[in-house]
Amino acid sequence: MKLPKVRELSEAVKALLSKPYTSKFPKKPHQPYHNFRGQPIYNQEKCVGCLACEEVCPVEAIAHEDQVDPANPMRIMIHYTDTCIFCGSCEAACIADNEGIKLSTEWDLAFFDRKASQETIEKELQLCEICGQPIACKDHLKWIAEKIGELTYSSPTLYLTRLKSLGIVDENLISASRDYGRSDRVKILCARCRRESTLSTSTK
Amino acid sequence: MSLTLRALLKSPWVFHLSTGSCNNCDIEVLDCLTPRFDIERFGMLLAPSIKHADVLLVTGSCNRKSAIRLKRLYEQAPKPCVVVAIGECSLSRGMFIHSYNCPLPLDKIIPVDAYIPGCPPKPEAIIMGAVKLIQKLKGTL
Amino acid sequence: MTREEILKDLKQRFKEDIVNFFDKSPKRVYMEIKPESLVKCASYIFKELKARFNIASGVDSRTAIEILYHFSLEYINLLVSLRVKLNRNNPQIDSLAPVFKGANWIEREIHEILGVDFKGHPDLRRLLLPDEWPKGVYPLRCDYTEWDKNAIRDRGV
Amino acid sequence: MAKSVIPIGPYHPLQEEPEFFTLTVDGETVVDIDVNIGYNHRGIEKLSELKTFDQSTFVIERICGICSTSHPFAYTRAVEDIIPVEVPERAKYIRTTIAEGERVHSHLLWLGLAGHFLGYNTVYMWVWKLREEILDVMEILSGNRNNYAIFKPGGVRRDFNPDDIPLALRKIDSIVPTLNKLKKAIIDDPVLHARLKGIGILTREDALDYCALGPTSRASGVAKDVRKDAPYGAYDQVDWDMIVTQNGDVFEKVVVRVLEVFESIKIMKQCLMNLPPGEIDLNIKNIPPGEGIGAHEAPRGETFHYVRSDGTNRPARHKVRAPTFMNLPTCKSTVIGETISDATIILASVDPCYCCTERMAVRTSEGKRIYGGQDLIRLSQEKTQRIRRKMGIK
Repeated sequence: MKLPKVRELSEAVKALLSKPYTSKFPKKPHQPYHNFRGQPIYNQEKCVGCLACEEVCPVEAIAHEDQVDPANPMRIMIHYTDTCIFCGSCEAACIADNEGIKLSTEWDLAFFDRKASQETIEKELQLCEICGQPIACKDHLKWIAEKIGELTYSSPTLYLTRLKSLGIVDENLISASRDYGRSDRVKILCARCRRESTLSTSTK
Repeated sequence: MSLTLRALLKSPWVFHLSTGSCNNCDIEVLDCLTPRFDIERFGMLLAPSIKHADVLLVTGSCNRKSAIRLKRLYEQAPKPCVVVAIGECSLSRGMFIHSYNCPLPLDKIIPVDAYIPGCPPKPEAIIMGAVKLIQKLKGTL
Repeated sequence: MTREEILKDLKQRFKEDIVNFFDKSPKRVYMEIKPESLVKCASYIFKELKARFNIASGVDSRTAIEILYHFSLEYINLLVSLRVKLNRNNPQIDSLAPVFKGANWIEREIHEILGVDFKGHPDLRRLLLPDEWPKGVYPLRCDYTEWDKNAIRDRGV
Repeated sequence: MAKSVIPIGPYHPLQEEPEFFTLTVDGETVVDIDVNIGYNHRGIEKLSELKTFDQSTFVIERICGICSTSHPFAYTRAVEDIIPVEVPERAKYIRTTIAEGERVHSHLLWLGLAGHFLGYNTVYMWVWKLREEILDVMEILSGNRNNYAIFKPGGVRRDFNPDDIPLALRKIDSIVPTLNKLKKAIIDDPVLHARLKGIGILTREDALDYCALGPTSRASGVAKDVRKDAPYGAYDQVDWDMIVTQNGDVFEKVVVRVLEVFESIKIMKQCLMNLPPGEIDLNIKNIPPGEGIGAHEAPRGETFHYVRSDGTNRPARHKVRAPTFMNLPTCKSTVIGETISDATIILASVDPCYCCTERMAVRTSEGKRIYGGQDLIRLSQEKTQRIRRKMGIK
């Protein structure tokens, strides 16, 4: 019976002499460990708008919205803070060297309005020159063109995008409206219009 | 600001309710009570009953069985009662958005004042969320 | 007993009851049996072979409702799964709960999520689903559709 | 005396998962118990069928926060059993380290709560303070305190950074002396002996009959542990012992858990120090049709997953069996015959996700008494006080 008493007493003395264990948290800011998984943040420069992150996200926390206004086509990438589980799947799946979307160590995320709990970036969208539907983000087409190198020149969609980005073809070049002929093939087209224009050379 | 609200903010007692969560958020709330974080420093106390509490902390994805009880608890709570949603499940149901047993998000069942995202949020994030909420109610944020 | 002896013994003893015997890997054996001989086989494996009942899992495979009873024999590191196939329109099988208590809850669960009727179960009440859940709707069947008109299936803002 | 019914639950001030117990009592003795669950039912088995094999790992990680590696571990093993493949060595070690870290913090968490139930709030605070260090280790290694998001069919998602390992080891070492002290304090505390020995006995026969698992059954002399019986991960390459005791009462369950913490720390340290180099992921592209079964010894017992694939990228059926599912029904044989003040700790001793209520009513033959929420715990704490007084300890 004596021994436990001595043990407890010695603990009490030790506790009396040592500094308090409790953190000074709100006064002293908290810094998480460097590989803490916090809020994922888009990188406007690196992101190519390929939607790989949306595809792999297990909780549908990433969405996109395409604005097919011909004057200013934009793809808005949305990340919902109120749904994200900070798993890092998006970062692992990102095709832009895992840098298009990256987990930060941001942990202080409390908010009061769920409508505002989202982060967005805008990426320029490439529309099909015939049907006006979105093909992909311009940066994505450039990324593909760079990846496949000289094979780019097998696809007008890709090489036109590439040449435009290099400034060889005028950025503001507006192709003639649909002529149902061979010239349709040398345009930036979506997969469907490409197939149609290839299969039907005759005028409709 | 009403007198009751001012009194409430001096020492908010919290009641914690799990509505079908995975336990992590609950444990992080409990963690706030333990030596490292010790939220009793700020006058916060975990109340044993909703009738003694000023703040209702809700975790979890509000499944059918607990949603009924959640509503009943909110009705029993003395007003003003501040509701804080902790964790992705109670914010938007996160993972369980298509689950047959979780039909509604929390803020469609009872009004929610603050949201603390995280899966689970760090105890620091919970404390920070509480601090922000108090500042907001005081009108300084 | 070694693994071979046990498997031989099982094949011999339940010659009439076994529909299909699949020796998947050194650690896994699947044995499809007739539904009416389930209690006989399961009690032999549990009581005589001293297996541990892991769990039963019900699967709706569109053509039939399958129930797999997993037993593990730790001393030879083998997992025996008894498979029974039941008629999808009126799934019925004898309960294992009177034989060993471990089967009680899982049969209640399978009863409510797949609609299998366990004959002779002592207490076939609801286990997981709420009381307002409609009768005859089984969430794990493959033809389950949303019944609640009020449910919100987007973020709800 | 008339029998009366005490509803416990579903919500309890100390929180944890909601569960609803109905105790039927005769005076002070419990004569029957019924458990009503489903307050946490989220339809995960159905959800898992809507996600791809890779995404499912995250769904099942959220089955239980305290077992947030056990379920992915069992699930990934089930998927690997379908193909079948062996994961790379380094991935095995990483998985084992994370799984054992989780066991340490889970057992410590339980120990703290048990201390609270018995009126030993010092134990509660001490143990949770130690637990913080382990959670820090997990944050250093995996990036979050819970929900590690590290498992993946065919390997692990992220590697340990070699620079972080010394810090993690230092943190693990720092809790061992305190833990040792705590072990001694618990194992030779006379009050705990008087309070816990001989109550809530789960006999070996009952443990087998109910198919009880994990520490609940190991305390009853059933020497079954998936990690030893069918070794996986790095468990056959590190040195550790299975803890088995014979009596099956609550005290033995405490002892088993406390000793297991030391074994887990031993495994963690060995894994971190002998981390083999190499690949961490097999990059599995597609999963053939078939069936797979995976098991993992979670802190509470064996977790069991059955996955069926039909050749698409989603599971056709995914059955999850959590250990509490088998352990909780054992309360029928342990609680019956004990007094209500012991019921709390006995129900807690299987480490379920145990819960109490806002209000409970004890109806005795004299009439009706209504107890407030914490009274069940208070009853339990008062009994400890009585025993202390009887033994002359203030």
